Formats: sequence, C-alpha cells, structure tokens
Amino acid sequence: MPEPRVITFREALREAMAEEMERDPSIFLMGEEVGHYQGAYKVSEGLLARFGEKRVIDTPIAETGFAGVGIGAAMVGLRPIIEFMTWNFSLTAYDQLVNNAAKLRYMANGQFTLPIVFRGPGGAAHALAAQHSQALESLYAHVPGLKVVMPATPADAKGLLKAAIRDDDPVVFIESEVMYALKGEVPAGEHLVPLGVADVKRRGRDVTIVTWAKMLHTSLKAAEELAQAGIEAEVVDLRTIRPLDTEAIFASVRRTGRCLVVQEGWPFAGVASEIITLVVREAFDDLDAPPERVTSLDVPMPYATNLEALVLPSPDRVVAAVRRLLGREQSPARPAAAGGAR
Amino acid sequence: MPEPRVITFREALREAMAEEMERDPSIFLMGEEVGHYQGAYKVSEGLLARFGEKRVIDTPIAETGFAGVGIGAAMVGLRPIIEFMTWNFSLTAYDQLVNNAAKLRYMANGQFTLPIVFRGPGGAAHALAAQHSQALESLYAHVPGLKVVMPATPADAKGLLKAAIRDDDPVVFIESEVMYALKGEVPAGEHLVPLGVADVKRRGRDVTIVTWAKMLHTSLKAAEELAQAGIEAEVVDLRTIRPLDTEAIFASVRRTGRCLVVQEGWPFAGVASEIITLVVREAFDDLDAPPERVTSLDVPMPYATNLEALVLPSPDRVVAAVRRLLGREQSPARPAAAGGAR
Amino acid sequence: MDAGLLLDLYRSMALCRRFEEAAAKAYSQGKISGFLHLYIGQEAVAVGAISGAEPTDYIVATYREHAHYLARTGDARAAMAELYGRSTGANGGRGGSMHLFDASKRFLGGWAIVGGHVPIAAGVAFASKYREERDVTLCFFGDGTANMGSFHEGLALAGLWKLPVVFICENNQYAMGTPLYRTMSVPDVAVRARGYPMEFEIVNGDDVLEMRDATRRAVERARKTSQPFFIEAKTYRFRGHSVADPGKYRTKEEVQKWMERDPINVLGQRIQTLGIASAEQLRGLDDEAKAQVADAVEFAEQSPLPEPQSVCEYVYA
Amino acid sequence: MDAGLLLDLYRSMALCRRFEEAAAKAYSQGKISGFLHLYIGQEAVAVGAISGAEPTDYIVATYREHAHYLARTGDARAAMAELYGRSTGANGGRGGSMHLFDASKRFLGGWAIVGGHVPIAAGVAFASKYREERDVTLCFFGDGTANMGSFHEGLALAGLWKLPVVFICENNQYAMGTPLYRTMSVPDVAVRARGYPMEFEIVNGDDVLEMRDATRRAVERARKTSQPFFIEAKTYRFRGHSVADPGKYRTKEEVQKWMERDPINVLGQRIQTLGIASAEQLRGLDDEAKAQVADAVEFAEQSPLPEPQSVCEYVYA
Ligand SMILES: Cc1ncc(C[n+]2csc(CCOP(=O)(O)OP(=O)(O)O)c2C)c(N)n1
Ligand SMILES: Cc1ncc(C[n+]2csc(CCOP(=O)(O)OP(=O)(O)O)c2C)c(N)n1
Ligand SMILES: [Mg+2]
Ligand SMILES: [Mg+2]
Repeated sequence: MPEPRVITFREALREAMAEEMERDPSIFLMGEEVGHYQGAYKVSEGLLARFGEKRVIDTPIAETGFAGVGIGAAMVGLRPIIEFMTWNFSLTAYDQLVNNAAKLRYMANGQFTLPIVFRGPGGAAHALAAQHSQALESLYAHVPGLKVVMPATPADAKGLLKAAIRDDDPVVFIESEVMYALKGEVPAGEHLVPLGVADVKRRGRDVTIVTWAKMLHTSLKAAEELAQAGIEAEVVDLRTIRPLDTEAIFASVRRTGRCLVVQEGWPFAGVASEIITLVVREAFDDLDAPPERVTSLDVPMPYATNLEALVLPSPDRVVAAVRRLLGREQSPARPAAAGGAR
Repeated sequence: MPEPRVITFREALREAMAEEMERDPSIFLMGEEVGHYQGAYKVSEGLLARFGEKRVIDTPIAETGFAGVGIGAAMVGLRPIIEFMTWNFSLTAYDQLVNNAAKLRYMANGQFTLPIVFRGPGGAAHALAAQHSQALESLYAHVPGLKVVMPATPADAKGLLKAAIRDDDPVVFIESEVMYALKGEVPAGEHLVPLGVADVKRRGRDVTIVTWAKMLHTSLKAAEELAQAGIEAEVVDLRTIRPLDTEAIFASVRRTGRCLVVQEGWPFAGVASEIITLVVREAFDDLDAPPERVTSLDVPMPYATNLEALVLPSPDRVVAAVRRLLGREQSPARPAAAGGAR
Repeated sequence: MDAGLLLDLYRSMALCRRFEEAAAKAYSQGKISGFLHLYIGQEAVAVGAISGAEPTDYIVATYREHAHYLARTGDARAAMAELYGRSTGANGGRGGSMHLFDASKRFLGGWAIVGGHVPIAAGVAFASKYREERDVTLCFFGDGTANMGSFHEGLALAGLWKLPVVFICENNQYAMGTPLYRTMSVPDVAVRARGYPMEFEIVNGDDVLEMRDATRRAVERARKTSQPFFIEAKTYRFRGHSVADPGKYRTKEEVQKWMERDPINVLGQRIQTLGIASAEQLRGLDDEAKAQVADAVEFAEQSPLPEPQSVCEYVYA
Repeated sequence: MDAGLLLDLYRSMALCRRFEEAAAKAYSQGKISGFLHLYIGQEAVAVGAISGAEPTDYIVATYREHAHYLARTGDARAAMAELYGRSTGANGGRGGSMHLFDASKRFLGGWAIVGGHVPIAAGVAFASKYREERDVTLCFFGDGTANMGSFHEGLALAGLWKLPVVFICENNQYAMGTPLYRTMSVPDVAVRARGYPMEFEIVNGDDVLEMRDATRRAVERARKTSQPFFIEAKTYRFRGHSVADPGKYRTKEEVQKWMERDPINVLGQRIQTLGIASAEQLRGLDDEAKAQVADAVEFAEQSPLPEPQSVCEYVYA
C-alpha cells in the first residue's frame, strides 16, 4: 500500500472525478464555469484539458435546464456529475430534483436507475449575505428518492464522491467553499467510502456529538476545549445524511447517555430535529438528559460579519451546549445560544 | 351576533377572499384558472364576476413568473393573493419564495413589508401519484421569513385566510383538495383567527395528539375510537406551523405526559420531527414515554389506491401509535406502522 | 401512397380512440380514479409523429400520453392495467395515467409537471449525441407549456448544443380552460423557437400524414445534422382537460367546427377516396381496435393489485 | 446640448468609478469581504439609463448594482457603509454589496440569484398599472441572464399583460468567465424579446447620451402606452467578474480595445469638443468625486457595527 498523501479537500474532489472519469467514459461533468474557467472554486481545474469539451461541459446559467439534461442523460445510462456553482442556485432547479430525479425510479416501478450526482458548495462562506449563505441539506434530505452526502475531510470527500458517482441513485453531494483549502491525509490508490456509513472522528464517554460537514471541525474544536475540562466528547461524523447511519448514532448515544446535534442550517424541521426524534425514540431509557442541538439562528444570513458570527454555530456555543447537557452549568429556561426555533 | 352558518371549506375560503377584497382594493387574486374557469377547484368561483379582470387575474402556466410578479407588487404596497393550482407546482417557483420572499425584509433591514399570501391545495388527494400527491409544508416551514398556515375546518379556513391576507409577511397557506367539500359552522359576520395560535379541538387527559390540516380529522376519528376503549386523547390543532404555538403544545403534553404527532408528509426532517424535538427539550421530565409520530411512509406516492392507503396515515395507525405510547400493547422493536425514516 | 401504411395509421388511431373511450367509461364507473386526461381528437399528432420516427428513437411526453404510449408500444393491456392501478400495468400500477413508462421501448414518460420534461428530453438527446448514437428524441408538450421557464431552458440548451431532439408542440388551443390568446400575445407558439435559434414548421395536426411527414423530415434532419427542430401541430381536444372538466369554456359551435376535422374521419375519407379500403373494411379495423381494448379492460380487471409489501420498493436502486 | 446635463452625467459616472476603486482598495485591505462585483467600464449604462427615467420611476437591479444605487440616490456614504457592513449602511449592514435597497428612493435592490428579479420587476410595473400610476420600472440584468427560466417568465408576463417596464440588458459580453457566444448561438440577446413579443433597441452602452436617450424613449413609451420595452446595451466590464476574479479568460488586446471606449473618457472628450468644460475642469469634477468617496470611506470606517441584539430583527414584520 503506498503512503497516504496530504492534499486539499478541493484536490480530493478533483481526484475523485478524474479517477472515475478515467475509469468510465459514461461519466461527464457539466455546470457553469466548470471548463474553461476551471471551476468557480477551481474544483474542476485541469479537467477540461484532460477530458476535453465533450466530457467537461460549460453551461449557460440555466439550472433547471442543465439539471434536467443531466436527468435525461442518466435515464438512458450516462452518469452525469452536475455541478451547481453553489447550492443556493439549485433552488431554481428544485423541481427537477424533487419532482423528477427523486421520483422517477419509484413511479416507473424500477424500470430506471438514475445514476446522477449533483454537487457543489453549500452553506455559509463569509459575508455573502442571505441569498448566498444557506445550508440547504434539510430541504433535500426531506425527500425520499434522493441521497444526501456531506463530507468533512479530504479523505471522505474523495471516497464519498467516488462512491456517489458509482451509485445508481440521484445523490445530492454538498461541499463547502470554506473547506476547499482544508488539507488532510488521503490514502493513495483506490479509495472508496461507502454511502450511509458514519464515522466516529473522536472517541469519548461523556457525550455524543452528532454532526457533519463543516460542523465537524467546529465540534472537534469544542471537543478539545471540553477535554481540557475533563469532558470527553465522542464526535460522530455522519458523512451521509440520507441514508442515515442510525445504528452508529444509537450505539454512541447508548454509551454516553447524552446527545448533542450540531448542524449549520436553520433549526426548524432540520436534519438535527430528525436525529433527535430518532434518538429519543430509540434510546429514551438510556438518555440522562434531553438531546440538544446547536444550529444557526433562525434568521436569513446577515451580511455584517459581526452578525454573521452570531448566527453560525461556534465552538463556544457547542461547549456551552455540552455543559448544559452535562448539567455542569446552570441552564437558562430557554437557552438563546441553542438557536431554537422561534 | 347572527347565527353561525354551515358552509363548506371551499366557501369559507371564498368568503375570506371576497370580504377582504371588498374591504381593501389593494388585494388581488392571481393564478392559473382563477378567473374565467372559476378556479381549478372552484375556490374562486364567482370572484371574477364580482371583482372584474383587474383584480382576478388568470395567468399563463408560469409559476416563477407570477410568484415573482406577486412579490414585486407586494414590495410596493399591493396585497397579492397568489394561487398555486396545487402546491406541487410551487416547486418550480421555490426560489422565488425561499430566496426572495422570505429574505427581502431581513436583508433590506426592515425597509419593506411583504404582504403576500401564496395559497392553494396541498397533500395527497386520491390516486394522483408521485408528482401530484405531496404534503410539502416542511419544505416551507424550514425557512425563516415565511409563515405557514394550514387550516382544518371551514371556520379556521375563513378566519386564518383573512388574517393571512391582513398579515404583513409572506404567508404560505396550504389547503386540501379533499377538504374543500367539508362542511362546518362558520360564525357569521367578521371572523378572524390569529396566526400562531393553536386550538385544542378535543380535550383529553391520557395523551396529546399534535396535528394540523387534514390529519386533524384522521386524529379525531382515532380519538373517538380510543375513547370507546377508555383512552382520552387531547387533540391539538396547530392551525399555524410557523409561527408555532409551542406553549399550547407544551401545556397539553405536560398534562398528559405523552405526545404523538400526526403529520401527512414524509417523516425525515419534517414538522413532526421539529415538534418532537421541542417537546423533548421542554417537557423531558414530564414525559412518560418517548414522543411518537405517525407520518406518511418514506416513499414517493404510488398511484395504485391500495398502496396509497398504506402510505398515508390512517386512524388505525394513529390508534396503534397511541396504544404503543400508553404501553397497552406490545410494541415491536421498530414499529413499521409509525412510518419512520428508513 | 402506401396502402399498408395508411391502414396501420388508421388502426393505431382507432386503438387510441377506443382505448380512451373505454378508460373514460371505466372512470365513470369508478374503476379508475385520479386524473384522466384524454387525447381524443388529437390522435393524428402522436400517431403521425411517432410513425415518422424509428422505433429506436426516444419519446418523452406529458400526462396526456396514452396515445403516445399506444402508438409506440401497441400494448393496450399494460396501459389499461396501469390506469386500473394493477400490478400488470406498465409500471406495476405505481405510475398511473400520467406516468406511463416503457424503458424497453424507449418510451420515457409520462411527466406531470408542465414543462419539467422539456430539459429531460434535451438530456436524452444529449446522451445520444454524447455516445455518437443515431437516435433522435421526440418531446411532446402542449401550447400552454410555452411560458414555463423549463421550456425556455430546455430549448435554449438544445439550440445551443445542437441536440438531436424534435420538440412537438401539441397546440390544442387550450391550457385547461384558458385559450391560447389569453396566455400568449402571438398566435403561433412556434415563433418562440426563433430565439434559440431553432427552425420550425407549423403543421395541420389533424392530418396524420402531414404530421408524419413533417416529423420524418425533422427527425432525419436531426439525425443527420444533430439540429433540434420545433413542430407546432394545430389540433383540438374534443373532451375536457381531464374527464372531470365539462369544458364549458368552449362554445358548441367551436367544438363542432373542430370535430369536423376529426383526424380519424379525415384519414378514413382519404383511404376510401384512394380506394384502399371501403367504409365497411374500416369499420372492421375499428372493431378490431374495440376488441383489443375490450381484451385490455378484461385483462386489467382480472389483474391483481400490487403487493402491499412492494410499497417501499424502488425508492432506491 | 444641455451643458449642465452633460456635466451632471460626468459627475455621476466619476462618482461610480471612484467609489468602486475605493471599494476595491478597501477589499484588498480586508476591510470589506464577501463578493464585490465592480461595474467599472459599464457606468454609462446605469447612469445614462437612470438619468433617462424620472426619479419616481422604480429601479430593480442585480448584485452588480453600486452604480445604479449611486446614480439614483447619490448617497456614497450609505453605499460604502453598507459594503463595510456598518449600521449606517443602506440596509444597516445586513444586505452588503449585492443587496442595496432604498425604499424611499424607489431603489428596489440588489438581487443575487441570476434572473430571479426579472419577474419581480414585472410585478412592480404591474402594481403601477394596477393603481393607475404613471411610474415605469427599469429592470437591469446581464447578458448571461437570458437563458434563465425566470427571465423568460418575467418577459412573457410583461409582454402579455403590457406592463410598463423597461428591461435593460447590460451585455458586457461575459457571464463570469463565459463569453456570450458560448451560451447563446445568436449574437444579440435582444432578439429573444421578439417572442413575447416586445420591441427592442440595441444601443452603444458606452455612450451615456445614447443610453439616456434610448431609455427616455422607452420609458416615455411605457408610460404612455403601458408597453414593455427591451434595451440591449453593448458594453464591457474592465475588471474581473468580482474582485476575486483575475479575468484571465480575456486577452489583453480585447480588454485594451474596449478600454478605448471607456465611457467616462468618451463623455469627457465630447464635453471638451463641445467647449463645455476644459480637461482641467473635468479633473476638478473628478476630484470632487474622489473627495465624496473619501468622505464616504471615512464615514464607513467611523460607523458602528450593527448591534448584536438586532440579529433577530426584521425576519417578520
Ligand atoms: C408547473 C405546472 N403548473 C400547473 C400544472 C397544472 N396543469 C396540468 S395540465 C395544465 C394545462 C397544460 O396545457 P397545455 O400545455 O396546453 O397542454 P394540454 O393539457 O392542452 O395538452 C395545467 C395548468 C402543472 N401540471 N404543472
Ligand atoms: C441562478 C444563479 N446561477 C448562478 C449564479 C452565479 N453567478 C452570479 S453572477 C453570474 C454571471 C452573470 O452574468 P451576467 O448575467 O452576464 O451578468 P454580469 O455579471 O456580467 O453583470 C453567475 C453565473 C447566480 N447568482 N444565480
Ligand atoms: Mg393545450
Ligand atoms: Mg455579463
């Protein structure tokens, strides 16, 4: 086995696409600026030169159009990778994903598979304001027929994207602009991470933090701080939101008796609510405290960076929530920092 | 006070619009087939004759277009009622509601109000299959800046729609095709029901059923059956999903110690998950059992009516869930009937 | 004139007509529920167009697609059983009237969100071009679809990328209760094709041969040059938007005027004039169609419902 | 020629230019973050068009709207403070560069989803017509927007309902790194207007007077006849798509060629040729603009951040 290399999240995604495209000529990449411009966030840099205009296709600004083109192409056996420049713009193509991609297989009684990956960055970057700073995974995870994948490390990014490309179902694959430069070890050679399998990124006995994507790093930072105070948090990185690895969550929560979900997006009817609902049903008797969540505040994203910082989950808010869960600190009647729905 | 009259849900909605349009000339109704055709489901029957083409406006099939026209008109002070023929089609305009309507006021620092109502039928009717049978409230309720209203009785339909039209925020108002013919008493004269206030539709001491819209009737039927077995269910009709009347929910659950949420839509990250999350946080020590939910199965809607009946929540499934909650029946390890996310 | 061809077209249209009459009857008897959008009066469009393409060319259609499905597959049993929601239906009863699919015959739906399938059709054509296969895609939609953003984006991409797709606008003059002039201030939908840019032709959609010939030209052009094409077929639906619609927004005179163009009669007259078959022989063909439909109804009624335990199947691969 | 008018236009364009140069500088110093889309090179379009409308006509624009905001409000302080994310900004720091609004001056954004504001602009015009008010709406958008479904639907409704809106396509030849010819197979965006149908005019967008005159005609026509109109302004952005974009997809020669059409120079030359002002006097105007911008920067830097407790305000009324 060759040595793992340290590469960026961006490079990991690029490698995943390049390796898969090398392997299977039915895979192509399509989206705004993916070719000549080398990708709005340079994820596809070099792919046009390597695979040519036939397989790396610049599109006009027409999300419904090219999402639909991808769906049509996948219906007859191609394996499109459709890049949304950011997931914010995918809402203009939402009908294609929800009404067409998600439902085709079911309503056609299994006559089709739909091997298509929709990918691009999601969530807040920095000072991009309300229309460009949205963590939208809950809106896709709600819909049966879609799979939703959100890696947090370069290794997972590569392995999960390769698995997503090989998957025969439509996959919503959400990256993060602010993680593209993140470096990490990635195994050399073929590296696949199966969809639907969570990963315990830190072991601990006192509390389970369930999280994914960018919030993994927020949670790990909080866990370090907690460790200094003698609190050992276990951090479960979901990696895939749908299908959800409930067993991994339950196993951890049963052990720790306490569960905190850390999610970037809005609280109301989000993925965090789902996890808490499932945990409560499955591990009620093992719980020493009601599960908590740390989410964005329930507001559109403000532009001003001081307000933005208040909206987004932070290590401090995670630490505070864990302390409340552990009862080591007086908890106010309705903790503002928990970002509860108003 | 004149006597209440018995009218249909459909007539109640029509009265609400007519009375408000009579009162305020800045209100207009716009949508596909609302005028000459008298409404795809006849909700707007007679309104064209009464208010003329200027105020009852037939549109082409262009949901993004006319939703956007409504938003623009509301920005400068008109009060549009935008009818989606059904909410299924609203997904083609989803960007307008989520990125524009929901965010305008916040990002413009309160310079604008956006008094607009988007309304129409949602949820499953009968044998309409995957693209026409969706309860989509969770996808709108997730988004701060939108209000979400879902009446279950003619009286509430009228009072809530009038309140929604008078409200200065964008309101997602979801009706139901299969309830349009439902009859009920509606107070004569001015009748308003404030947004954000739940209503206990049945009193009971043993279990709290939280529900809304069509599922109120499913829940009430179940409650009757339970009553015959000596189980008294309290049925809380939310009426408004956002803002959510959490106090009404908590007060009931604290009293009964048991909570079941009955929701038509898909389970994963739905409104039911949110309610359970809030209940667990707020009333953990009062709970005698983990809250349960009855939802649709986690699948697109099949056409065949025998399968459709399996997908949708039924009084039987509600009864079974309550019995499980009360521990009066052996509960299997993972109850299939609860429609849990897979 | 190829006598065999004319008789085949007649048979095919008669099958569509009789099939839908039977479906409407079953609906009125409560044996079929949901939405049922009849194509009666428009048969020449689907039958002519599909006969103008190869059996390997792809078809993408709307919720008003019984005729397209029958013209391509001829399988009245699978169609009727699907409308009955039976396990023997085209989709095992899960799709219903609005979502007919037959992957093996390259019949790709059956889509019920207006305009949403237009980019999908472009994508199927994209795949043909990508794989350097010679197949062309036919995409059917109504006049009311032309204001949808998805229509625009689909046509724009097909025009830009020169995809081998023939867009066929079934201009039946109405979108539900709304006449075209109230949703478009130009009389011909086809002029919108210009902006993409795309060549177009406006065709008498009630003449099955004209429809067939125009489609053949467009399909062969697309096959050879990989250029999209836009056909606007002027036609009329004799019934309401769906069986639930009494269609009161049209005058009797208007309906009457169009019924004189009944595409089946028009072809029948032509066949007789050409001396290919007598009225009686045509009645014979019609009787065959009726018999095939009766068999399909019988088949559907005898077929089992889908297995309850299948309800969670096919959400994922 | 109205000398005062020409000098006003010059002043206004200079203010836009100097404002954006200062903003770019502040960005490079890390004082502004997020996206910053400069309009440098295109000033004649916004300044000319907005000067061709009444101050009571509505304006709806994109994320590249500094110049439009300044041309309408003249308020460099509010604009700069908004870019700095300060409580004194146009939106109290919540909107930022892409979302400038001033309800009192009928400046209605600042929208950052491509095409999404086109139907909104039609809606504002709808309201004017509904209330029988005489106001016209100007809607600005880029060449890259013409393939979006929202563009199509907005134009289709404006055309159908004859709404008093003037659509102004700022054809700066590129959508981010993509030249127009790779996203549209027709050279002029304006031809798409035909299908709605809508009259159009193609204008030299680097000539502020031509821009002004074309807009005036279109606005007055819209005001009198309530007919929409489509103006395509040919122009060029001198900088990258946003300050983060080095713009390597364009040759130096191409950029150079267009910079010779620099709209501020073009107008300056004309002013001098007409003997309205000397080069020195123009420098004086430019210095005034610089001073106004310096004051705005100072103002922004001195302004307080938004109050933390305001973070949950204005989600609902
Ligand atoms: C996006 C969307 N909006 C509305 C509808 C409801 N609807 C179904 S068919 C139809 C009319 C379509 O008219 P046209 O395109 O002319 O086709 P036709 O039914 O005449 O064949 C409408 C409004 C829908 N299915 N999808
Ligand atoms: C729906 C959508 N897709 C993609 C983007 C990302 N994006 C922002 S500006 C832009 C280019 C727009 O080009 P054009 O319309 O020509 O305007 P310009 O920037 O040249 O002024 C793109 C692709 C977006 N904001 N919205
Ligand atoms: Mg039609
Ligand atoms: Mg441009």
